[in-house]
Amino acid sequence: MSQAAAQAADGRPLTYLSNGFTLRSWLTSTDHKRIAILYAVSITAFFFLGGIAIGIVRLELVTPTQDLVSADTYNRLFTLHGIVMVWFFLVPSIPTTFGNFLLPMMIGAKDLAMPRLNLFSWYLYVAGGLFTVYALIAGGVDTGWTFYTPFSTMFSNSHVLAAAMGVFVVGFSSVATGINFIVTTHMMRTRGMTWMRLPLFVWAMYATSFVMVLATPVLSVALLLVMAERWLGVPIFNPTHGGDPLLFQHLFWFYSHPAVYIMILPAMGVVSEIFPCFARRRIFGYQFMVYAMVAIAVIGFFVWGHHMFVSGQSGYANLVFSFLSFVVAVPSAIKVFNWTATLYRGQITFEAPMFYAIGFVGLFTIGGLTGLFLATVPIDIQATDTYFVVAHFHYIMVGGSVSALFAAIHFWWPKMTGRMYPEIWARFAAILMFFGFNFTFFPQFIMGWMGMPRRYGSYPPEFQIYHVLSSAGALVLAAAYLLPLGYLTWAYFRAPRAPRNPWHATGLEWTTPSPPPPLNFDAPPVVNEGPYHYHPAEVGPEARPEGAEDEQRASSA
Amino acid sequence: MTASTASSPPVALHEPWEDLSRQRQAATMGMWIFLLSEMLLFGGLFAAYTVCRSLNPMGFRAGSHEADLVYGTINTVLLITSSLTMTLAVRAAPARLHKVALGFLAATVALGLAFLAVKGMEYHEDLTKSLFPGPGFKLPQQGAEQFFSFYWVMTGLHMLHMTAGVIAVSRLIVVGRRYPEWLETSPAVEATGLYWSLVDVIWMILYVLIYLPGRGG
Amino acid sequence: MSRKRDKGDGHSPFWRGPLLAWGALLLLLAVNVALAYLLGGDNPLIGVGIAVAMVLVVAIIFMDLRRSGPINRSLAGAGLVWLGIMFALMFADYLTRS
Amino acid sequence: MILANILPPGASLYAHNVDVIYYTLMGVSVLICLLLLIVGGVFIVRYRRGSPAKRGPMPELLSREIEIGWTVATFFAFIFLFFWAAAMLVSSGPAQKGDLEIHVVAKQWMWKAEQPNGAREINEIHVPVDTPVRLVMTSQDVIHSLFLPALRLKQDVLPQRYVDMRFTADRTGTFPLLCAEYCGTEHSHMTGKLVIMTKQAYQKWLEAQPGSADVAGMGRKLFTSLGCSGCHGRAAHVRAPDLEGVYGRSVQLADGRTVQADKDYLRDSILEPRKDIVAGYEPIMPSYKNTLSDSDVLRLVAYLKSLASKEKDQ
Repeated sequence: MSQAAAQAADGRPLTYLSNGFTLRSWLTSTDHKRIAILYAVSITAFFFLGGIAIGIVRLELVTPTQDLVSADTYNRLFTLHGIVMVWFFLVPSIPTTFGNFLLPMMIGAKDLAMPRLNLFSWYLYVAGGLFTVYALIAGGVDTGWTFYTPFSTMFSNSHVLAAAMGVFVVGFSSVATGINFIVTTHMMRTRGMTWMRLPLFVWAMYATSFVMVLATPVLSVALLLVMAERWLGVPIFNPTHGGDPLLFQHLFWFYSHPAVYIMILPAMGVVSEIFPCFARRRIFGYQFMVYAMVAIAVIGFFVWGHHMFVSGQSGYANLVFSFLSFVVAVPSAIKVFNWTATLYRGQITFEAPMFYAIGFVGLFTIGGLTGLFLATVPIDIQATDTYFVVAHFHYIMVGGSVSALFAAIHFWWPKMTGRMYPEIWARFAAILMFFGFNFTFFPQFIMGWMGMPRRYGSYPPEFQIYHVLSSAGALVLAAAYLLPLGYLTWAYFRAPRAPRNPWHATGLEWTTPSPPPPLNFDAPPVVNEGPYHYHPAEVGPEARPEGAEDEQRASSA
Repeated sequence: MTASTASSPPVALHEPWEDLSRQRQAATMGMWIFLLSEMLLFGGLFAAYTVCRSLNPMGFRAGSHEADLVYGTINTVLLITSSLTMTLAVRAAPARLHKVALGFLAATVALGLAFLAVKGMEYHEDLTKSLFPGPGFKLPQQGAEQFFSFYWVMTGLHMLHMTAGVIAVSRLIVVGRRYPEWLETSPAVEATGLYWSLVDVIWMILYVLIYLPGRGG
Repeated sequence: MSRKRDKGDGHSPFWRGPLLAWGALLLLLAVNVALAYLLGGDNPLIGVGIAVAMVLVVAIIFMDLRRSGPINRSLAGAGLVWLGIMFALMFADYLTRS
Repeated sequence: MILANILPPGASLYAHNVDVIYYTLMGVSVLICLLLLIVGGVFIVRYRRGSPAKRGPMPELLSREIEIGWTVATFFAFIFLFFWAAAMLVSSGPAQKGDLEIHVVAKQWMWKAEQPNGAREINEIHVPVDTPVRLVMTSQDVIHSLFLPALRLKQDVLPQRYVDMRFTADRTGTFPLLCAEYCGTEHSHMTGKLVIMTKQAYQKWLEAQPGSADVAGMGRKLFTSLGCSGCHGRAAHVRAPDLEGVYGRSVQLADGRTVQADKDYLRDSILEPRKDIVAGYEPIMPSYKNTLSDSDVLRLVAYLKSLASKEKDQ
């Protein structure tokens, strides 16, 4: 029976949300939209767990001496923050929530190619999470999220095994997601959806999936060797038995640099969807944006050595990795130019998603440029392992990836929940987040270059002013993160119902009712033109068709 | 492809797909992408092995000299033959040769179990020759203990993959014997075949890295 | 070897290709062991070179890369290319340490 | 000026050069940010919905040229920055023989430095101004990292391996010395002072240090007390490689490889004699792995190096 006729209990058309309310219906559902919601809930939980850990750290750092928590607890807190934020929040954040939810809909498919593998990948994520939570409860791990040997294998007496096993398992969850997205993008595009008509978000998911599939196994090997050495006592990285501690760093960073591209590419995909919609213009240089994303995903594998400039790597390798790191910065620069150029001759409106997207472009530019500093060997020698590098990667990951995540949340919230959200609150939260973020991390650039090392519980007193500023900023940022939790929960139950296409965006996901029915489309859609056909040639100032105004404001049933 | 309840036969075609050949093409591509990640998994291990061998060449040669070439070669022959029988099973299944396919699958499982048995005997012998890294390790050279660390980790990980392969093929036999029609259409057969051949490929490289360096010359 | 049964339909029976490949693999294995004894096992060029040849035989015939689409072939190729990247850049460090 | 106290003091010519690159990169970045801010800002204001600005389609020709233009421009700008910074690195040149060599041993949560004349100090390093100094560093346990912000230098210190850090200070003063690689509980307490003194003050300070026999001298005492001279001395009847002037020479090994007898080779031969056996000799040398501390090994290596220079003087 076609779902259009299917009625949910209260007579409204059946949607994926009203398609079963028991816990079992959620935990065993292979509907890509439900799995996206499962991921969203678990990722938000881990985001706040990591946030609490760093909240305590920032409070401790207000004073130069170690007086809030002991040195050991301090080390376990920042390690927990690192592990949880990287592997349990940032890597899965956009691909597993918005990628899962939107990829099939954007290419006109009913579901991902392998629905059961998709559910299995969530269970792998939960299993990895349980290992990490066990490691936390049992006493925490104090090796830093980088697990450097020989400290992690021989000198740490914390729960390295449990934490490493947690990351090992969650790695396979992202490999499974990667396999699913690649096969879906290849095999399940609807009629007319050629490769060059794919929305850039789909291209971002496709490029990210290859990075996930190719990079994650090497991390699994590195952690497997650490676990083997710690548990079985087999001397692989043990320096006295001929092992080389740098070998672990090579294997670890072979994954961890592509991992930062796993974190930023989806964010680029989201912003590439939002800018055209709110500027009412076709994206500028669609082909260049696609080639740039693929180039970032490929060259991302050549540059890991810039994390090891001071680690005892040979001078020749330093130069090679420095050169390749400059090359990989070029595609990112191109994308920033293209986003800015998309605004030219547009009809720009400033709803909350656009606020976050503009914030993304600004902060990602600063993050990218400081990346150039760190690609230069002499500058990196002074700046690595200091707060300069901490500020750099937070500008990219928090300023970039998390801003884009909130942009995506607000942009697709009507489609996912069938409700609007309070616009004024959302814009206020966006502005608060932008200032809270800069307030927190800009002082870290300054004290980093002055020589404030990272992972210090107590520090030379001359840096206190910057730490106090940074901690104050962290409070503002924490408030800015709690706001959306508040008003979005309120909006889910009280906000007016969302129409089919509140932003008048192009893209197949906006042709379905909000929230969409279990199998997305009644009949498989046919596509006959490129993704962002926003800008009719000669339209004057009022770009939107007449009837659009009232329909969006009115809370149509 | 979990088998459905005992009464109704498992259907090969699954929810989002309408056309079985497209689904089989997707399953094969999905398995190839998984094999890509397996290549990187074992590739990372081989890279670590090669780096350590370049740092301690004498120790690795001494360690490899201790590894039992006879067991290694037998296992390699067993695995190559099992890869043959698996390929013949995969080719026979869609050609409606359901009996032949089941026979080859059984041969594959038998050869796989033989491999595990030989590997078990080799491990037992290694333990008696105190070749497990630790205080009582037999060889004095620097790097020999590291060689055997790689030996145990790499062959152990390979054995896990081999065990998973034997389970997967056994499942094909169990379901295939009851529902011949499923065996001839299900994409699981070709996917398992690809997985099995990759486990064979990984062993071939392992064989060269572990058993050959210590010989002759 | 009773396992071989001629059920071919029209063009060469389905077992001919794999059986030839099987023979080739055993031959290559024997050559590899012999060379290891003759020229010394730790010379990587011979050992790994023959191993790569065996891998190609398995990939092309047993894993049927020949007939499966260009996507699967490029996936197999991508695996080798990425391994090449890892080996090349790691050894760019190890080989040039003073 | 506000800028002065948010920039670390520079105490060497190298530090000054790094600062020049830093300011240039900062300038380029600020320029790019301003460019984007202005262009973006103008677009946002001019093309907000309902504004009277002219719309219509983007001139197709324009978009392709701009795209290729800024791709190539960015690429060449970055490549120029790379070569400029790389040139500075390559020009720093190899270690001269005359450097003042200070041995630094990092252990969990302190720095132990030893001057050439044997003066030892914890968490402090005294160096004379305007003389090339070479820190030969190793770690006793995990990876540490000696960070001298005033000299813009940082170098990870690895266990079982010697790493060098070379600098020539050009300003006296006391500057912070920190550990930059996470190394455990007291990582944040593993800090100290780098004291750069005038040459005279440095000499006066050296003499004042207790027990300051020079490192090579202590190495010679160890060489005899441990029985090395029993096999390697001139009067020895046991066949063992002659160590006169071995430092720096290339050595033919039993397995056909030839290695350069640098500090690492000497240390390996003392701790792992069977790792690289010299061609034509039996592997009979006992291993000193558990009897010798890292500082002792450093002294023996310094003594063997002094043999090399002495042999050249005769």
